[in-house]
This record gives sequence, structure tokens and C-alpha cells, in this order.
Amino acid sequence: MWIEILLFGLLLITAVTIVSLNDLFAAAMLSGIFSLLCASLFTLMDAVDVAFTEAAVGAGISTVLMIGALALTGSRECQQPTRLGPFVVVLLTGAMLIYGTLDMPAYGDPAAPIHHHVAPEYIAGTSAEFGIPNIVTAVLASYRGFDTLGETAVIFTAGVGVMALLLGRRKRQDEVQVEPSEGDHKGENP
Amino acid sequence: MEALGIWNYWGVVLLMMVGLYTVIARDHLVKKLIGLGIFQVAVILFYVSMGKVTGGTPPIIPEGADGSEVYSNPLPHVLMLTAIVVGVATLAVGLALVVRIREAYGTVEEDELQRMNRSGS
Amino acid sequence: MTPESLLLWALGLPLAGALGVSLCGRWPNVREAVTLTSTVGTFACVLGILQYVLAGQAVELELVEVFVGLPIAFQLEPLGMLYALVASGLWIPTALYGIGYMRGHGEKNQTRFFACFALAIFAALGIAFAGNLLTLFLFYELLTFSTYPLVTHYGDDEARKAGRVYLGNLLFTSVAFLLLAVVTTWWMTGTLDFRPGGILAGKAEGPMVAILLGLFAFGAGKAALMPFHRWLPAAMVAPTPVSALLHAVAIVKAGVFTVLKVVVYIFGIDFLTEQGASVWLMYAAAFTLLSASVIALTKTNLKARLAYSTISQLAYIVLGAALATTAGVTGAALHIPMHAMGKITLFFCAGAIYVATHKKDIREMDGIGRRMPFTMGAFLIGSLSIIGLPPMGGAWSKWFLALGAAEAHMSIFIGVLMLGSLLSIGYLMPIVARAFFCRAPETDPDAGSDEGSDRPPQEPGFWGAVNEAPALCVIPLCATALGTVALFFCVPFFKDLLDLIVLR
Amino acid sequence: MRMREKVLLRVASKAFIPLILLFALYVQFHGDFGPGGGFQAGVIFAAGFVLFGLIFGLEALQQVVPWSVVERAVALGLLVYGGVGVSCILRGGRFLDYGALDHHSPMHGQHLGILIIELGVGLTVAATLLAIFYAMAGRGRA
Amino acid sequence: MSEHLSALIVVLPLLAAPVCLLLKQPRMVRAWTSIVAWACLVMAWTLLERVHAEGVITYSMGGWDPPLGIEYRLDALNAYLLVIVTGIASVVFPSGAILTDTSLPEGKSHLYFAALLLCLAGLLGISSTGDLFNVFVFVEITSLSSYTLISLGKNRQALTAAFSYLVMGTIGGTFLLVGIGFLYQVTGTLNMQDLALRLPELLGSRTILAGFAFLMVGGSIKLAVFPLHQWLPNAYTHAPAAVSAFIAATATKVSYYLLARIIFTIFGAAFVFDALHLHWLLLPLAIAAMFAGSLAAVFQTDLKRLLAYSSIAQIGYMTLGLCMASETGLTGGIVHLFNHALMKGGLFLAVACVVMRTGSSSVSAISGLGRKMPLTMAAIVVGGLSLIGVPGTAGFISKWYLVVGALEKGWYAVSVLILLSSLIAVVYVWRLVETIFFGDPEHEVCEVPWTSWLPTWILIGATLVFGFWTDVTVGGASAAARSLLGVAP
Repeated sequence: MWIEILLFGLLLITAVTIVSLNDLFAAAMLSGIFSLLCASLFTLMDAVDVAFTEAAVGAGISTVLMIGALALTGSRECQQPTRLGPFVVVLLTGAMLIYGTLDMPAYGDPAAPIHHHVAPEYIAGTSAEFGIPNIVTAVLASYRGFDTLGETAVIFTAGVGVMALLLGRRKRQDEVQVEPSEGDHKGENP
Repeated sequence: MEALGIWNYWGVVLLMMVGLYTVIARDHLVKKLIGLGIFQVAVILFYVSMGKVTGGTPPIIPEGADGSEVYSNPLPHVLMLTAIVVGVATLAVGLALVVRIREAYGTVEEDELQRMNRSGS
Repeated sequence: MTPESLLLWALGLPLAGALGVSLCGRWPNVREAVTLTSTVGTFACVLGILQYVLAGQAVELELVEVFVGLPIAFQLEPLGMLYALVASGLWIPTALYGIGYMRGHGEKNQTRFFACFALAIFAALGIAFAGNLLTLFLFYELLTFSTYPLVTHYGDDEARKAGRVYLGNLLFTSVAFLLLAVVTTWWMTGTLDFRPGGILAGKAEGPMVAILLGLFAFGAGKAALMPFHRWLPAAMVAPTPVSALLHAVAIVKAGVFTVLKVVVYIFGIDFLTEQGASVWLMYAAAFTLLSASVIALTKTNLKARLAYSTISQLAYIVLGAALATTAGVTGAALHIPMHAMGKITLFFCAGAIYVATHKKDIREMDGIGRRMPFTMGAFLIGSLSIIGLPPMGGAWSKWFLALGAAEAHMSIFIGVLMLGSLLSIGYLMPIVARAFFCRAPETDPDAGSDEGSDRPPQEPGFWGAVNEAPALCVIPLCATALGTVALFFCVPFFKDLLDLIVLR
Repeated sequence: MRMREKVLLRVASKAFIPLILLFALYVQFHGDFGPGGGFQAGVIFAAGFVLFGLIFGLEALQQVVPWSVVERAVALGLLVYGGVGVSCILRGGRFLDYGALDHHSPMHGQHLGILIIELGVGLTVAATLLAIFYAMAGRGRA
Repeated sequence: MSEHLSALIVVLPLLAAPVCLLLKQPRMVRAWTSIVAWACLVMAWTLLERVHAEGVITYSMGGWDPPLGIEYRLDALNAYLLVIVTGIASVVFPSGAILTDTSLPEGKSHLYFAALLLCLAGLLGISSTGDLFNVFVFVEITSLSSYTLISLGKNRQALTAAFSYLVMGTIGGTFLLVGIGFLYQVTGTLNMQDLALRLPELLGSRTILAGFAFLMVGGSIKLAVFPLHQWLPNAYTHAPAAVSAFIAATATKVSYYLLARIIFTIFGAAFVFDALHLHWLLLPLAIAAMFAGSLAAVFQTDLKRLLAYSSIAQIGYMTLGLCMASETGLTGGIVHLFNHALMKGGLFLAVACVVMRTGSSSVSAISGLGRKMPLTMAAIVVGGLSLIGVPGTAGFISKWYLVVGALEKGWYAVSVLILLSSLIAVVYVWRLVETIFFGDPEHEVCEVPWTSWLPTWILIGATLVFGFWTDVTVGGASAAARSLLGVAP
């Protein structure tokens, strides 16, 4: 339990640092670390598949994507004053969330309703109907296979979107071609 | 005790707030996307931590299981796999947009973009 | 033919006319032919229907059910019959006159003009034969929209502004008041059919009735009850045939007809009288009646003066409806054709004067009677009818109105009626007097301007001075002038028709 | 371009990339037993190629995996997944009811179905990520 | 085969999208997209017929019965919605104006059509699934594809518009996810019916309240309920006109459905309105939207933006029907959903025709085109009249039901406000009418080819037809309303 609290603390610190950093390359790197921390936390919470995925995606792909994008856009964020409005919104949301957590079952409580309604049938069914050890795979691929189809479609959609956005050149009259700053960490503020 | 029992949710809430704040308050578009990422990861944490059972093991049935084992809830894990995918997909599209915006405007700072749009239209 | 099919023909012909006109736009003569045939045909159909109504035969026709238990439906009944007769009958001279006027002026967009004209008549007949409030409202709005292009015919800024006032007033009143009233009625009674004796009795009481009546009375903005009368003078920018249509044939009559119909078939006059809900409306109508006449006195533009006279004459009808007595309703109903005939004559004359001399201002019309004897003679007859002197039709309606006031023990309104007639003498007679008895200014800039300029104006002799508008303008107005006289004598017929109205 | 001074890197990667791909395959097919599955495998697979591309340059990568292949693979993955579902219908089951794939032993049918759809997922994910990489890299030099 | 329809109607477009990438041939891709849309329409219609005949249709994906598996559940409301969405799609996709003012890379139009199909699939998925998390997945498919579609607009503002939509949309989606999580945590299920079963005894729980709040906010962001509407005007303005036509006519409708589903099916009107008194929050917002939207529309100089603001107002009307929570009110809201889809789709398509010819979507572009592009301009006028709610047009029908519903509730002021706000519509519509007929032409143009005006007129003509013949629209809507309220049909 204490190590989890520790990890949470680290997560928070990392998050705040990411937000306050102005050099976005560093921020991107840190977000990779953030994901790794999450992954380890997931492992502690018995979610090995999620941990694996988070590590591969968060620490791997997302970071690569972000750095690639930053290479094209420049990575220096110009300083700006902190605003009041967002604070209010965020505080309201946070208050609502906290309010919601108050009636939640305690962390790891075996008596929590979600452990007694649907999940047991999955656990029982997996060995009975599939005979494969990984319950998550069974649920993912078969019980909720349609979700996974949707998930694949989401990836496909993203692919289509990125291709439509970035492939080839278009005739767009009001497009000012700023030469992408190839990998310089300063970026420039035009 | 209850307050201690749900400490993890409060951690999650704090993370969400940080992420949300970044999205709303920051001008740099990539920074916004990073914020979105934090926001989503926080939600994933929330789900996963509700699936944890004290003394439970990962939902993978070992060899020669006699049915007495306690597994953590697999369903949130499954859902969150999907959520992670959604997150990265959104990030990809967002970054592609940012690249194009940069090419079209020469900047990725929201306030400047708004200024240019207002002057433009 | 069965009455149902006749009904459909009467509605379909104007619609077909509108289509035909818009299709034949390229060949003006064909287009005019189409217009005239549809006018005559429509009138024939309406006459054909008339016999069934006189026979007291109940004819109902249901087209499509829009809401559950609330169809687009038509029915025949005396009031509607009367209105239909007026609209379709006066369409013929108006069309003739319109052709003459538009050609005499060489107007543009004539096709659009005649198409919308036919459409407006279609809407008017729809209102006349409407079998329930929903249908009536539908055609009421159709009338508004189909006449908008007519009002803004010239398309210049003035016309555009007028169009805004026109549409603004009519739409605002109809949507904010009339529709609200209709929906409320539907919600309270669960039906919108026109039933003898009304449908509201027992469903609503107390102030609600008065409020509802107000919603209806002001909602029928075409009735130009003050303070929602501004659109009528504004619409004067339109070509004169349109003004004739507006004031005499279709539009304003649609307003008062709605009020009348609602009073008779939705509220029921007994219900109104026992609730005493319509008293305030009498006073409102009386106020409009008098103030409009007074304003008319101050106007020197001929059409504007006639417009205000229309407003006050409409108030007569509303007043008659508000009196909610047999004679009152009869008088109000009678006033529809009477005023229509008289007022259309006056507008034709105004138009003819404009075509012949390009004069709009009354002060310029000294001695014009010498030059346009037929026109001004007709004008005199029309005026007398409006004022309500025998042997013109107008006399009868006012007589019945006074009778109704007496029936309702509201003798004050007899006084109001008298005063109104006096005022109308005040704003109509001077024109005639100027025209006939004042000498024309020596050097008349406009004399012999366009038509008949071949003969010099100073040529001696009676006929020499005559310099009338084109025949297509003069013939209709003479016809309608004679019509006012004719109406005086065929009142018994109308009386029979109106006696068929089942008031209770 | 900069490959000359990166000999070490190239050698190392020459050794590593096959391992990465191998690991990807392991994750792909071991998903039923341990953590992992099509999605993770696809990510790792793509990562291997991306690494290759970063080190040996886009052209080299395009020789290995031509663009046309990538674009088709993106589509194929999803189609494979959907195809399994449809074939379940054709074989008299509900959509995605793998049990119907093998009437004799539904369990085997389930195994089969899971295997194939995981393949589809892996294919789409790997191809999509590669496509994104191509698009961005192409943007960089354009 | 027929019992699989409810699954196939979603799967078909979902799998048709990758096929576009394989076909690549622009002509073939276009044809393919249209064919798929038409097929979906046919399926949707058959489903609606069956629902009305046999009642609720359920379909358990993968043969796993709920709550284990994902259940597809079609009642009168879903089926009605499916018909709307597929109907709009099958008119918009084949339109000749589908590619106007897009900025696509050369030879990449197949990506555009793939995105369109994915958007369609997502919308259909949201509207037919009975599983909350599945809703989230399809919401994301829809959102991602619509970000793409919007970003393909001609001007660079399209990019920023798409980005801000992406940010707003993702926040909305994540809020939905949070809400779903809260509900899941206290009930242990994701199936809507199951939730509806288990929620009542838990309604006191603060977690449920918070979850409800997050679901509502998330849904309202997607629906662009005032004041969460800021993303909408830019998105509709800068997206390609045809895309605006499709999204404006369908996406908001589906989000509306989602809210209705959450309120009435999952939580139940009793909890939401009697216990929470949500209408005292929603009602002012709806009325504010009606007026703010229409007033803003009056001052716009761009046709698309004008229509976008009017959409906000129209969403206000629908929300109004929602918070009446009576059969008449809901019928009004749902039938307005249908009618508004028709008129907005038609109007945006007409604007697409204008852009096609004049290259601009500013109000001044249509000045004096009354004679030059008579069909398109007539479409704009008729659509405008329908927006006002003139009798004889579809708009009148829905307004009627809303007013009656307000009267039934005893909200007299509201019924007056509905009518007054529709008078504001007169102002902005008449601005267009005067520009069209009295303005002096700026462009020397001719009418668009039939491939472009025919789709426009199919939708506009439908608004006229459904202004009189209301068996389908009102009949379906009232059936849907009854099924929402749980009244036996």
C-alpha cells in the first residue's frame, strides 16, 4: 500500500513538472516517464495487460509521436500568466469528483459490487468455455469482442485522419509555409 | 478509515485536475494535448484501481488452479485497454492537426492563432 | 358535379392559374388569357357551390390529417360563402384592371405579379372554405406570404421597408397571438372545428374568454385593429391593383372574416354575451373606427386617405362581430361585400387618376372631374356607398349594425356609427367637390401627358376636355360603381344567405 | 546522410531489430497465456520498423515496407477482424460468435477466432502506426 | 439473415470504410459510399417496421447474453433515429456537392469518404447499442472521424476549428467515461437495462449523483447545449459544406438521443425530474439557447455560421421538449429532431451549391441570385420558412407539439417564448430572402447540375411533405416518446 502511495506522489510531482515546464521536449520525455510510473502502478494493481500496453503506448509511441511533432512545430512554449477562469472550472470538476468518491467502496475492498456482479462469471467462464489462462484476453476478444472491433476501428480512424491531414501537398491559398525546424530544441517564435 | 480507504481516488482526482487545467489554461497546442493525455491516464488509473482486490492476483489463471484463487477484476482492465487506444488515437490526430496548423499559421500558440483568425475573418 | 368536386375546382383553379401564369411568362397574351380564364372559372365554380349552400346542404371535405384528429378540412357555410363570393367575384374586375394598369405602366416582373395574385386568391378561398381553425391559419399565412412579393413589387428601398412593416406586423400578430390562441383553443377543447354555437362554451370561462378573444382579434392582424394597423398604409407603395386586392378583395377581409368566423363558430355569440367578454372589444373597435377616420381627414395623399378609411371601415365589421347579436353579425357580414365593392371602386379611381395624370396628392386634383368624368363619377358613387347612403349597398350594412347595437343595448355605438359616417363624409366628399367644382389650374403640367396627347387639352366642348385613363382601367371601375348600386337592391338575397347562419 | 558516423548504432540495431520483431511475434501469439495480445504486439512491431527507419532513413524503410503495402495493411487488419465476425454469421452464429466457427468444439472455435482477430488487430495497429510515422517523416523533409 | 440486421447496419459501414482504402479509385469509392448508405437506409427502414410490428429487438454480440456480452437493443426511439441518420447519409453522400470546398491531397479523396463512412458507422453504433461502454467507443469513432472531416475545410481556420473541437470533444468523451466508471463502480454492470434495474435502490448514493452529472455534462458538450456550444459555430462554419450538412443533421441528433437515453432509460424521469428537478436547470438553458442562438444568427455575415447559430437555437427547442418529460413534449422534441435534420441538411446542402458556384459562403454571395440559381435559392427560402415554423412546413408541426406540451405543463410563459423566438427566426431568414431577391448579383453564375440540386430538394421537399403528412414523423416520434417514458404503446 505504501509503495503505491509513493508512486502516486511521484506521479503527481511528474505531472506538475510537465505542466510547468516550458521546454516541450523535456515535457514529452517526462510524459514518457509518467507513463512508465503509471505502468508500474498498474502492475501493482494486478493490471498486467494494461501496464504492458501503457508502457508500450505511453512511454513508446506517444513519446515518439510527440517528439516527431515537436520537431516539426518547434518546442518552446512562450511564458503566459496563469488565469483564474480555468482554475474555477477545474476546482468545480474536482469538487464534483471528490463528492462522487465519497460513497465509493474502499480501495481493494473485496466486497465492492463490481467484484460480485459480472466479473465472477467472466472468471468462471474463461476456464470453462475457453480453457485459456488469460481472462483479460478472453473478455477482450470474445465477451466484449465488439468493443475491441470498435477499438480497432478507432485506430483505423486515427490512421485515416492522419493520412488525410499529412499526406501530400494541397492547394491552400492562405497557407504560409514556415520551414519546419528540423529537430532544434529551441524552436522559434515567429 | 474510509477516507484512507479511498485515498487513491483522491490521487486520481488531483491528477485529473492537473491535466484538465493544462488543457484549458495553456496556449501551446502540444501542451494541451499533453494535458489531455494526463487527464485520460488519470481516468485509466481510476478504473484500474477500482478493479484491484486486496490479496488478489492478476487475472491470469495459473497452471493447476483449484478455483480457490482470488483474481482482481478483469473487466476494468479490458475497458482500459480500449481507453488507452482511444487516447493514443486522439493524440495522433491532434498532433497531425498541430503540424498542419503550424504550417498554415506559423505558430501553435492559441492566443496568436485566435488573433490571426480574427484579423483574417 | 358534386359539391365536393366543385369545392376542389374552386380551390384548384386559382392554384392552376398561378402555375400556368408562371409557366406562360414568356408570352404575355397567353399569360393574361390564363389569368382571365381562371378568374371566370373560379367565379363560376363558386356560384355553382352557392346553390348547395342556399339549399342548406352541409358539405364537408377532409384532405389530410395533420395532427391526430385535426385534419386539413373544408366545409361550406354561409359566412364563408359570402367571403368566397366577394373574393372570387371581385377578382375578375381586379384582374382586368390589373392587366390594363400594368401594361399602361409597362411594369416589370408582371409574371410574378399575376402568379402571386392568383396564389393570393387561392389562399383567400382557402380561408373562406376552411373547415377548422388549423386550415384557416394555414391559408391565412399563405395569404401573407403570397402577397409579400406584391407589396414589394417595385423592389426599391421604399418597397423593401414597406415589405418589412407589412410582414413584420402580420407575422408578429399571427404567430404571437393567433397561433397561440389556436393552440390554446385546441388544448382547452380538443377540437378546432367550426361548430354552430361555438366550441368554447363550458370549456373556458372568466377572464380567459376575454383574453382569448383578444388574442384572436389582434391576432388577425389583417383586420388592422389599432395598434396593429401600420402595415396597411405602409402597403400603399404597391401598385394600385394590389392595393385594391389588399383593401377590398382578399386581405383585410380575410382578417375581419377570421374575427367574425371565430366569434360565431368558436365562441358562439350567446356564450360571448353571457360572458360579457366582448364588451372591451366593442370599445377597442369604436376607438379604431373614430381615430382612423380622424387620421384619414389629415391625409392629403389619396391612397393614404383611402387606407385609413379602410381601417375605420374594418372596425365597423369588428364592432359588429363584437356586438355578438344576430343583427350585429348580419351587419358585419353584409359590410364585407358592401365595403369591398365601394372601396375597390375608390381604389380603381385612384389608380386611374394616377395612370392618366400621375397625380397622387388630393390638392392637385382640382377640376379633374372635368377631365375624367367617368372616373370621378364612379368615385362619387363609391364614396356614397362607403358613407352609407341609399341607394348604395353601404346603407344596408350600417343599418344592420345600428340595429345590432340597439339589440345589444349598446346605443352608444349607434352614436359612434353615426359619427363615423359623418367623418367619412368629411374625408371623402372634399375630393369629389374639388374634382367637380374647383377650376383646374390654368397651366396644367400633366394635361394630356401620355394617353390621348394627340388632342390638345384646351380644345373647347365637353368631350374635348375628357382625357380618361385606358379603357381597361375605366370599364372595371364603372362596373364596380354600378355594382354598389346593384348591391343595394340584391340585399334580400344576402339576407337570405346570412339567415342560414346557425347562430345557436 | 548521417549514417557514416553511426556505424555502431547500425550494427547494434541490425542485431536488435530482429529481436524486437521476434518479441512482437511472441507477444502476438502468447496473448492467450500471458499478458499481451494483438495491440501490444502491433505496437512493438511498428516500433521495430520505426527504429529501422530512424537509423537507416525513410527510403531504406520504404524499400522494406512500401507505402502501398502499409496503406493496404491498415485496411486489411480491420477487414480481417470484421470478416471473422461475418463468417460467424454465415456459419449460423451471432456476429463475432467464434463458437460457431467450429461446430464440433466451440472451445476450439473460440481459440481460432481469438487468434485471427488478434492478428487483425496487430496488423491494423502496426500498419497504422507505420503510416503515421511515414506521414510525419514525409512532412519533415517536404 | 434478417435477425442480424441490427448488427449489420453498424458493421456494414464500419467495414465499408477500409474497403474505400482498397478501392482507391475516386469514382468507385464515391459509388461505393453511396451504395453503402442506401443499403443502411433500407436496413434501418426494415428495422423500424419490425420494431413497430414486433416491439423491441435485441441482439447479443458474440452470442454472449447481457450483461456478460454487449447487447444491441432497438426500441421505437433507436429505430427512428437510425432512419434519420441513414436517410440523411443516403441523400448527402451521393450529392454532387459532397467534395465542394474541401482541401484534400491530390488523389486522396478515398480517405475523405472512408472518414464519412466511419462517422456514419459511429453514429449508428451510438444509436443502437445497449451497452454504456460501447457507447463511449462509438462516440470516439464518430468524434475522431468528424475532427478529420472538419479539418478538411478549405480555409486554414478549419484546422483551428477542428482542433478546438478535438479538445472539447475529448474532454466531453472523457467526462462520459468518468460517468460510466462511477455508475459501473456502484452497480458492477455496463448494460443499460441492467443498470436501470439496479440503480433505483442506489439512487441516494453520491457516486450515482456525480456519475449522472458527468454523463450529463459530457453529453451536453457533444450536443452543444448552451452554454457548452462554443465549438459548434466554428466547426460548422469552416467544415466543408457537405460535411456540415451531414454532421449538423445527424451528430447533434445522436447526442440528443444519448442524453434522452441516459435520462429516461437509465435513471428514469422520476429520479431526474421529480427528485433532481433537472428541468429547472435545463429549461432556462434551453430558452436562453433559443434566443441567444437566433439573435446571434441575425448578425452573421456567413451563411454557414448563420445556420450554425440557428442550429444552437433549434437544439434549444429539442432540449425544451426533453425537459417537459411529457408525451407531447417529448414527441415535439423528437419530431423536431427529425424535421430539423431535414431542413438543416437541406439548407447546408443548398449552401454547398452556392459555394460550388460562387466559391464563397458569405451572405453577400447569394445577393440577387434569385433569377440565376432559382432552384437553390428556392430551397434556401423554403428551408428558412420551415426554420421559422410556417404552417405547411415540417417546422410548424414540431413547434405545435412543443407549444401544446408547454401548455399542458402549465408553462404558459414558455409557450409564448417559443413563438416569440421563432419570430426572431423570421428576421434572419428574411435577411436572406431580401438579399436573394432584391440584392444586385455579385457573381455571374448559373444553376448547379442536377446531381447537386436534386439531393437538396429531396430534403427540402421532405420538409414540405412532412408538413402535411405526419403519419411517419409524428407517429414514429410519439411511439419513441412512449417507449422512453415506459408507457405501453
